[in-house]
Order: sequence, then structure tokens, then C-alpha cells
Amino acid sequence: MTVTVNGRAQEAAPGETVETLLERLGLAARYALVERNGEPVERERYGATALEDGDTLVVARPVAGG
Amino acid sequence: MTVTVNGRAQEAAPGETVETLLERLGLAARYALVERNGEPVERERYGATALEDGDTLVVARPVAGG
Amino acid sequence: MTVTVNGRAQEAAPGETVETLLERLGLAARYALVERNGEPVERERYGATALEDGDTLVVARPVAGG
Amino acid sequence: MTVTVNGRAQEAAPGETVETLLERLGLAARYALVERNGEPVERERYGATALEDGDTLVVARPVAGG
Amino acid sequence: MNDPLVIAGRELRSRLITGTGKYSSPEAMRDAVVASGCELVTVAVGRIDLDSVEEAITDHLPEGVTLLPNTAGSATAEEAVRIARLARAGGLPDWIKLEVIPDPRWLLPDPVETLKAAAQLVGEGFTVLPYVLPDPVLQRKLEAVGCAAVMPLASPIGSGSGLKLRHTIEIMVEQAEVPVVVDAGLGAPSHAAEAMELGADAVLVNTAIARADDPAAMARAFRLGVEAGRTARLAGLIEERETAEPSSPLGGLAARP
Amino acid sequence: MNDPLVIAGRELRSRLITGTGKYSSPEAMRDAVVASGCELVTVAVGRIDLDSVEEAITDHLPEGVTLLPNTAGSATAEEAVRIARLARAGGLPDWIKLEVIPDPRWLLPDPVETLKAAAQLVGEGFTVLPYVLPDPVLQRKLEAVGCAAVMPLASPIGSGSGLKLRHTIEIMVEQAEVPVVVDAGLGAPSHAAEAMELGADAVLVNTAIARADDPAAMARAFRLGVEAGRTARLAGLIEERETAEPSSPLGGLAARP
Amino acid sequence: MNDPLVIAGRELRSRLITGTGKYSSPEAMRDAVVASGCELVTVAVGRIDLDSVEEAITDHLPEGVTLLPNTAGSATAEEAVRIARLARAGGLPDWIKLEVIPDPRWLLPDPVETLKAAAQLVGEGFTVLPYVLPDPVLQRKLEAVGCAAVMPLASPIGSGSGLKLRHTIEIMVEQAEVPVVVDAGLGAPSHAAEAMELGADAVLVNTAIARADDPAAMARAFRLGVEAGRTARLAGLIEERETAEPSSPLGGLAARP
Amino acid sequence: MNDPLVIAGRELRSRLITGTGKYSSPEAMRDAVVASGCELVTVAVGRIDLDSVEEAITDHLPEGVTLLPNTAGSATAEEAVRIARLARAGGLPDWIKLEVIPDPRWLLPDPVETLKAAAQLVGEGFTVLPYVLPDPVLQRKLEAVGCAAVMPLASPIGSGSGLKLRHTIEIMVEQAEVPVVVDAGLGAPSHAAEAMELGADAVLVNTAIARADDPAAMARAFRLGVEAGRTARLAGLIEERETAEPSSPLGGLAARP
Repeated sequence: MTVTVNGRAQEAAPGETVETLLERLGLAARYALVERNGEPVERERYGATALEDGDTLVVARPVAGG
Repeated sequence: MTVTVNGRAQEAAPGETVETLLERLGLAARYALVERNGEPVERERYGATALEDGDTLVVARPVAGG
Repeated sequence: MTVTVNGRAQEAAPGETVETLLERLGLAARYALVERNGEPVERERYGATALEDGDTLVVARPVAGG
Repeated sequence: MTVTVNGRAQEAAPGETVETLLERLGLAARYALVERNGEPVERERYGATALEDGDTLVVARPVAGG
Repeated sequence: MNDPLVIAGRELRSRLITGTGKYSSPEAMRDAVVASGCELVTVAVGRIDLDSVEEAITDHLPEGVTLLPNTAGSATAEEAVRIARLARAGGLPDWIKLEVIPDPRWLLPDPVETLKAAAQLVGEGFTVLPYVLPDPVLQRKLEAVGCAAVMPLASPIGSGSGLKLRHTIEIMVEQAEVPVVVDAGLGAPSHAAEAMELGADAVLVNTAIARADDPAAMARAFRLGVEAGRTARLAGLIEERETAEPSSPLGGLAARP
Repeated sequence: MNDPLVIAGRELRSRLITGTGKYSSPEAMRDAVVASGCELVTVAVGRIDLDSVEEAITDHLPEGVTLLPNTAGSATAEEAVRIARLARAGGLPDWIKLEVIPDPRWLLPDPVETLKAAAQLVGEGFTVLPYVLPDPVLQRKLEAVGCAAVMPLASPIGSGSGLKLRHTIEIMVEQAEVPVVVDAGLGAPSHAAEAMELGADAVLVNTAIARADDPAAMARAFRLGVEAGRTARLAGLIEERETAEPSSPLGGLAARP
Repeated sequence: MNDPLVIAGRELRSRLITGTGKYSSPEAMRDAVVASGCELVTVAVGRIDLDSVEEAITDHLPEGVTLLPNTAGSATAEEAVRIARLARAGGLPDWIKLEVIPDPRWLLPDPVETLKAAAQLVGEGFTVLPYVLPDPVLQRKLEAVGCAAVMPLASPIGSGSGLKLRHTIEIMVEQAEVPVVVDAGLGAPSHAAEAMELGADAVLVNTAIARADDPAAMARAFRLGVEAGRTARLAGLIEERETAEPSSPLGGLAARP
Repeated sequence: MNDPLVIAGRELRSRLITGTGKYSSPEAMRDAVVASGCELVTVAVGRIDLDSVEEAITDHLPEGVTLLPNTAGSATAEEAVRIARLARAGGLPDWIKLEVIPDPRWLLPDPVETLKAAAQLVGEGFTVLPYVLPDPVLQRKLEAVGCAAVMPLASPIGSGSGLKLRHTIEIMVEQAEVPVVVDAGLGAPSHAAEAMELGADAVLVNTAIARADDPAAMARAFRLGVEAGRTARLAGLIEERETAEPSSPLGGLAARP
């Protein structure tokens, strides 16, 4: 299936979760902030949140700021 | 009949209009601003606006201000 | 003999020195600053400086200041 | 004879005065300020002041200033 | 003598607007208004006291000045709209100096209620001039809803402290799409001149004139100050510089090399 | 239109003195002097260049203005006295703006040499107006030796920074026995108005006018600013206050208890 | 060493909050944060660039500092709320520095959208610290909807201009019901000390430290400045007075009558 | 903790000098001197009252502080020289804070008499620190006669008004050949920090500490303020800029192109 991550299409295996996706993308889950289809995903649910075909994800994190 | 003007009860003759009331109160219509039952009254209609028993009027005018 | 100290006449015994005078006046020599007839007296010479009749002395010291 | 005007040697005819010198130099006497051998020359005396060999003159005038 | 100020299509020759409050007498007010040369004067709207009907202030104003009613006394948008409607219905101009002031201590305006009332009154056809804290973002919103001018305060009303909030007023002037009229806190003609020099389109003065020892003379002084500042703005002020620059040649009588 | 300024017994109707330096052309200078309405204009004294004799600046000045020669270029009392004597002998007025400036970077005056030259020139019958840093103690000394006025600088010459040294100028004004003419650093009419409001007797302006995009218009702006400030001073300025004070009744349409 | 600051029931020993932006390197940032002694540091929230995943800034922060995420990049209430929710869901603290900035030139906040977002986020259980123009009326509204503190700007972000809007900040401090944290524009420790002396509860500094030649030393300087100002506030500052008052006896050696 | 200050070859670790005047009690003075961390304290010299000999102030000073006698009470060079000689002959240090103050109202120094006394005292082997109005030309003359430092006033003694004469102090700092110690008028630690940030070498504070509600705490606050300002000076302060500059990325969650 295909999901969109930060505007880019990504192939995702069936059963892919937010957590496994982040790992595949080389993003330490630590401090990765995830929005799925416009809704924020609770960190505790990264592992339990299975992705679905067509999901749109935004992955963000803390950056330098004032 | 009785109307309330600036919070005070006033006797009013039948057929009393805003204009006649102002005259009776010694208020040159010039620059008297009139609100009847919460609605402003157009100056042109002071003469045509007949008062009714229980009307509440606010009569104001320009005062010194910055 | 008589000397003037800070504007006031003082009896002084023959052989009186600046040092003995200060003691008589109850002024610890420590930090007492002495001007004799318009000339400052060196601290080391307080003991050696014999007063003469008619001497005018100013006795000062450090006071609070900014 | 020779005089020095503003640091430059100038030939001067016998009987030359401050006034005639200024004319020769094309300087309207009006507002020309003249110092001769370190002393200011009164305007009234420009005509009467005969130059002597070796005189040092400074010729100045009002200039733009604040 | 200066270039005209245009607000809502109306040309004003004077860039000084004066208030009518705080004078010792109607005559003092009249003389000062005349001396100020202003064309717009502000008035408030208040209940008539039926027990002692004084003359109307408007009887004391010179010919040719236009009234600019304000909404003084309003703490909410609703109250301000009510006063504006009453003023217009009763024959006052449909220009309104919109002030919504919840705080009696500092007399600072409410940005949210002011914006709300401004949108409402513009929609009803008023020419709206809102009194605001110098806030460049609020200015943009007020311009967007159709205000004819914005009137930022220089410092609290009646304080005479001058341009204490100069920095944000400068930003407003830089980005203005409608005239900026500096209102409140100008205590001296030098303050008015400074406001005009930095690019304000006009100023409103009341206390500094009304409370002066000689209000008419002070009104004239402000007129001159406003004209001085506007003239200087158009004449191109020099840049401030850190260091000195001589006005006279440094040589003096010394020979120049 | 204002009350006259009196220096050394002479009445001056204008409280603005202008310099003649830094103009783009003699014509621009003349137009600005005319527009300024000033009666006194400063000039420096310099050597004539025999190789290129230009017209004298004095040929370009309007009728009726009086020259105030300065001692620009002097770093010592001796040099200043020399220039003053030469100017008077040559037919210039016996009024002298005394400036003794050892420092070419900041163009600040020398208090000791200035005092020395002032005493000398007063003794020789000159009417002496010394250019000084705002120094109230030096002011007293200059008054004591007979100076006709004192000319404290607002900020360095040509900086246009305004009254950066306002505090000591205020003290000078408070204790002045001869006129205080604020000189140097005034960059805008608001600065000139401010100086007059705090009690200065006159101001001298050069760079801010000469270097403006439109010198004649700026000269007029300064004339207005000076008049505004002087008028306000005489009309009684209000006191600055910490808090606000309403200009309009706070009641609005609400019933008054 | 000073009295603790309490925001939303949490005690903070340091009254200096620092930002993490604009440093030349993460190490420079870390050293400065350590030197500043601050307990709260602000971070923004941004998209990860999948093509170049850098280390997270949070890996460089010293132990024991708490993150204060901001909503930088939001031009509307909706965008700010979205960022706040995402940050909290992802495990960042539920404290949020709320900034809604429509204008990229002056970076001034939007009072209406900020108030709207503040009410929404407080309702969702966030501890909200809104960044605002110094506006005492807006302050009251933000307090009313339950903000934990208000963060008025001293001058535009990054300008280093200090307390250009001091007057309205003083009013905010006087009437504050929740802590006032002066944010943006503080360019020097003297500015921070001044803010604390006038009664601010804390200050936030970023550019002045990050862009200093030696950020860690400057961080220490600000820590000292904040402590100096707070200590002085509690020690009771003298009143400013117009005139002089001697610190030494005037008599000297003269006889006293 | 900071770099040492060197005056006349002597290293001082503290850049804060305090006065001993105006305290409510000798104990309050001692505690404040201790809290200030200063190494130099000023004292005046006065006649002893033979009718009521109090303890000497020097008995109350902590170990290790050095006295800096001043010439307070002198209106002329002669009086100042007399006090300096008496102090040294009697065993006080040969460092002298030279003040020649003819005017009891504003307590401003006399530039001519101060220069005269300075030259005399330097010739007699004193280490001379003259109290002066900020006057860069006078500064050069005092340096030329051999003064060890110059002590310009920030504003009148005891006024607490801060750096009202900042502009000329900046010039003095720029051209200084001996240390510049800002003296008089500093009312808050932010003023002291500001003086150090602009490059002053040290500050002298008396009234602001002695008249605080808690002098010892205020002394500590000034110590911190001086250290903050000096540290910032050395760490390289940012330039003030007209416009804003973001500390956070503006993109937020929006996709970056």
C-alpha cells in the first residue's frame, strides 16, 4: 500500500505501523511527532497505530527556535 | 399616558410626539439625539413619531469630549 | 599658653605636642588629621611637633562621603 | 619690492598700498580682511597703509560657515 | 499651506484635529478651536440632564468646523455602535471616532471589541476612525474591514508624555494603507512635530491645549508645530549620524597645503 | 510675531539663527536664509585663494541680515582672538561666535581656551557668544567675564541627533543670566521646538537645513518649529503625568447616578 | 539564589528563559544554555526533512532543562493549535509558548488570533504562555481565559533594541494577575536588568546570546543581569529625582557655624 | 571573576567603587560595603566636632578595603589641594578623588579649577581621580597633566537618573587613555550594567545603595549588574537593528518548497 509522508509517497508493507515506519525511515521514535490524516498520534499509540492505504502523515520534531 | 425620559417618568398628552416632548422639556430639537425603546429616532421623524404609553426614551446630545 | 583648635581657644601646657593634645582631647591619633598654622602635619611628626603659643590648629578626620 | 601674500611672493610697486594691492589682485576691497605682519589692518586705513619690502600679508574674507 | 490630508475622500487643509473637552469655559474652547485652525473637532455624546439644561457645546463652535463624534463611555462594541447610530440618526455626521475603552485607569482601548464595532459600523455606512494602541497587526485588520483611518495613541490620554510608543507608530506609518492620526498623549508642539516628521498624516490634541495657561496661544503653537513637522517631512530630513561633520572650513587662517 | 529676543541690547525678532555652510549652491543658501526669516547668519573667516577668487558669500545674502562671524578653525584662544580682530578690523560686525575646537573628530569645544578667549575679546569690546558643551559651571564663568550669550551644543555638529545633552541644557536655562542659544546637532524642527519649550532663548541651525532635500522648505519648517516652541513656552505647557486623564465624560449614555 | 518564580504552580529558580535558535552550532547552544543557568528553553516544531535527517536539537540539551515548545510558523489560531496538539501528543510538555505571527517583516503577533488560540488550548488542558504586543487590555483578556503567563515583547524579535515599549509593559506589570515574561528585543544584560527592576517576573532571551561573539559568556552575563535586576527590585530602588543631593558633607574643612 | 581593572599600576578585582555617605547607620554601611565586594571606598574629610566626638567611620569598614579620600566641600582648587595634603600627611592613601564643586544646587564640578588642582596634585605625587562633567576635551587635558583616571558623572549626584549624559561618556570611552569611572547619578543596577556595556572601566555608586530599603541587598545587586555589564562588553554585544529577525524557522508544519 502507499502512504504519503511529508508530502512524498512511500510504499508501506501491510501491517505497517507508525512505529515501524519511523524505524524504516531511520527516525528514532524519540521526539518524532506524528500527525496522521490531520490528527495527532499519541506517542503511546505509535506501535498500535496501523497505517492504511492512502494515509497522509506529517512527521515533525523539535527544532531550534526562540 | 406615561413615558420614561432619561430614567424619569414623564406625563405625556395623547398625540405627543418626540418633537413636542422635546419642546415641552425646553430642549431645542437642534442637536437633541433621541433613542426610543432602544432604537435611534431619525431627526426627520421627530415630528412624525408619536409616543406611546410606556415608551422609554433616552435624550442625549453632543458634549465636550476629546 | 593658648592655641586655637577648630576655632576654639584651648589652654596648652608648655611642651605640649600635637600628640599629647590629641590625647587630651580624647582623639585617638589614629586617623586624626592635623593642620598647624595652615600647614599639614605629618603623622610621624605628631609626637615631635611641639605647639607654640598662638598656634592655630585644624583637626579633621575621614567622614562618610561619596 | 616684494611682499608675501597668503604665503606667496608678490612684486609690489613703490608706493603700493593695501588698497592698490587688493585691486591688482582683483579683490574687491569689499569684505577683504587684511592682516599685515601679524596685525589686522583697519578697513579705513587700507588706502593709507603703504606696503614695505618684506611685508607679510594675509588676505581673508567671510566664507560659508555655521 | 501644506498639502491636503484626504480621509474617506474628503480633503482637509489642516492636519490638526482638536478635542473640545476639559476647557475652563466654552469661550476658551471656542477661541482655541479658532486659533488651532482645525476643521475637525471631536465631541462626545452624553445624556441631557433634564434638571439643568446647559447650552449645547455646539452653539459655541465657530462656523465651518465639522463635528467628529466619538463613542466615549463605551466599554463594549455594542455600546459604541449604539452611540454611533444615535449620533447619526440625530443629525450628527456619519464620521465616528470609535473608542471602546474598558479600563478607566489607563483609558486604553480594547482591540477585539474595537475591531468588532469597526466592522459593524463600516457595514452600516459609517466612516470609521478607530482609536487604538499602536498595533501594526490590528491596523491591518482595521484596514481590511474598511476603516477610513487609524488613530494610535502616543501615550495615555491626558498624560502629555509624547511618543512613548514611537516604535510601533513608526511601523504603522511605514505600512499604512489609510491615514494614521496620532491621538492622545501629545503634550507639546514638539511632540506633534515629531509625529508628523516620522510620517503621521495628522494628530489629535485636546488636553495639552485645553489645560494650558493660555489655550488659544497653545492651540496656535500646535498648529505651527504640526505645520513645521509636515513641512519637514516633505522637505526631506537629514539622516541622524553618529559622528560630527563640520559646517565651517577647519583651516581658518592657516595656509592650506 | 513672537516676543523679541534681546542680545547685548539688540532686539531680534527671529529666534532662529542659521549658518551658511554646506549648501549645494549660493542660491540654495540665499533661498533658505530668506525662508528661515532669520536676522543673524553665521559666516566663517578664511584665506582667499589667489588662484581662484570666487564670489564672496556675502554677495549672495539677502538684504537686512546681519553677519555673525565665527572663529572656526581655531584650536587655541590665540587663534580665535586673531580671527575676531581681523574680522572686526576688516569691517565685519564686532559680534563674534567664539568657537575654539581642538578636536577634529567630535568638534567639541575647549572650555579652558574658550573662557580665556572670551575674557580677552570682551575686554577688547567684542560682543561674545561662545560655543560650549552644556556645562552650567562654565556658563557662570562666561557670564562673569561678560559674554552676551552662551551657545551650548545639543549634540555634535552635523549629527542631527537632537537634544542628547538635554539635561545639562535644562540646568543652564534654569540659571541663565544671559540668553542661551542652543547650537549644533538639531536635526529636525521638533528638536528646535523642544529646545524652545524647555526655555532656550534661540537656536542656531545649519546642517539640517543645508543638507535637506529642499533647504528652503526645511528652513521654513524650522522657522515654524522655533515659533511653535517659543509660543508654547509662553502659553504654559501642561505638566507630564504618569497616569491617564479622560478628555471625554466616561458615562456615555449610561444613566448618571 | 533569588526568590522562585511560580508559573502554573511550578517553581522555577531561574528567571531567565533562553531560546535555542540562531546558534552557530549545537555545541555553542549547549554551552550557552548551561552558562545561562536557565531551566526552561524554547524550541520550535518543524517538519523533518527525510532526505537529510540531522540529529535532534534535543540530543544537545543539558540534563535537567525543560522544553518549552513554541508555535512558531503559525499565522492563524488554527495553525497554532495544530502545532500545540502535535507537540503534546508526541511527548513534549503540555506547556506551550503561543505565538501567532501573520507578519514576516516585523514578526508582531496577532492579538485576535492569539486570544482565540489561547482560549482553545487552555480548554484542552495546555499551560499557555502567549507572546503578545504589550497591550494591557489584551493581557486582561488572556488572564480571563486562563493563560499561565503573558509574554510581551520589549521590541521586535532579534532587534536587540531593548525596552522600546517600556511604558505599556510597566502598565502590564502593575496590573498583572499572572507572571509577565518580557520576551523579544532584549539586546543586553542592562535591558534584562531594567525589565526585572520595573517588575517583570522573568525574561526570555535568544538572539542577544546566540549571536554574541562568545555566546556562553553572554549567557552568563544575562544570568547576572537578571539576578541583578530582580535583587534590586526586591531591595527597594530609590526614586529618581530631578535635582542633586550630596553624598558628602558640604562643609569640608570650613568651620561649621 | 572578571578581568582586573588597573589604575595607576594597581590591580583591582572589583569594578565597583562605593561611597560611605548617607547610610542610616555605620552597620548598614559596613554590611553594604561587604556585600558590594568593592575594594575601594570613598570617604570625605571633615572637621572633628570637639563637643561630640563620634567613632571614626574608618572603624566600621571591613578589613581589606582601601580608602579613597575625596575633596568634598571644595569650591576652589586651593581648597581641594589643602584637603588632599592634609589627608596624605595624616596617613590616608595618596590617591585622591578630586572634586571641586562651586554649585551647591546641582553639585556640578568646575572644569577650570579641577584641571588646575589636578596638575598641582599630580606634581606633588598624588594619584588623582578627578570628578568631571562628561567633557571629552577636558578629559584629554586631565590625561595630559597625568591624572590616573577620570570620573565623569552620569547625572547629578543623588538623582538616580542614570546615563542622562550617555552621549559624551561614550565619546570619552572611545578616546580614553586612562580608565573612565562613571560616577554619580546611577540609580539602578541596569544603569551600572549599561555603563559597563558601553565601555566604562568601572562605576562609583553611593546614594542608590545607601538609600535603598535594603542597602546590603542593593549593593549585591550592583555588584551583579557591574559584572553583567563587563562580561557582556567582553563577550561582544550584538548590534541593535531596526528590523526584526526570526529566532525560529517560519515554516512551521507547512511543507518547505
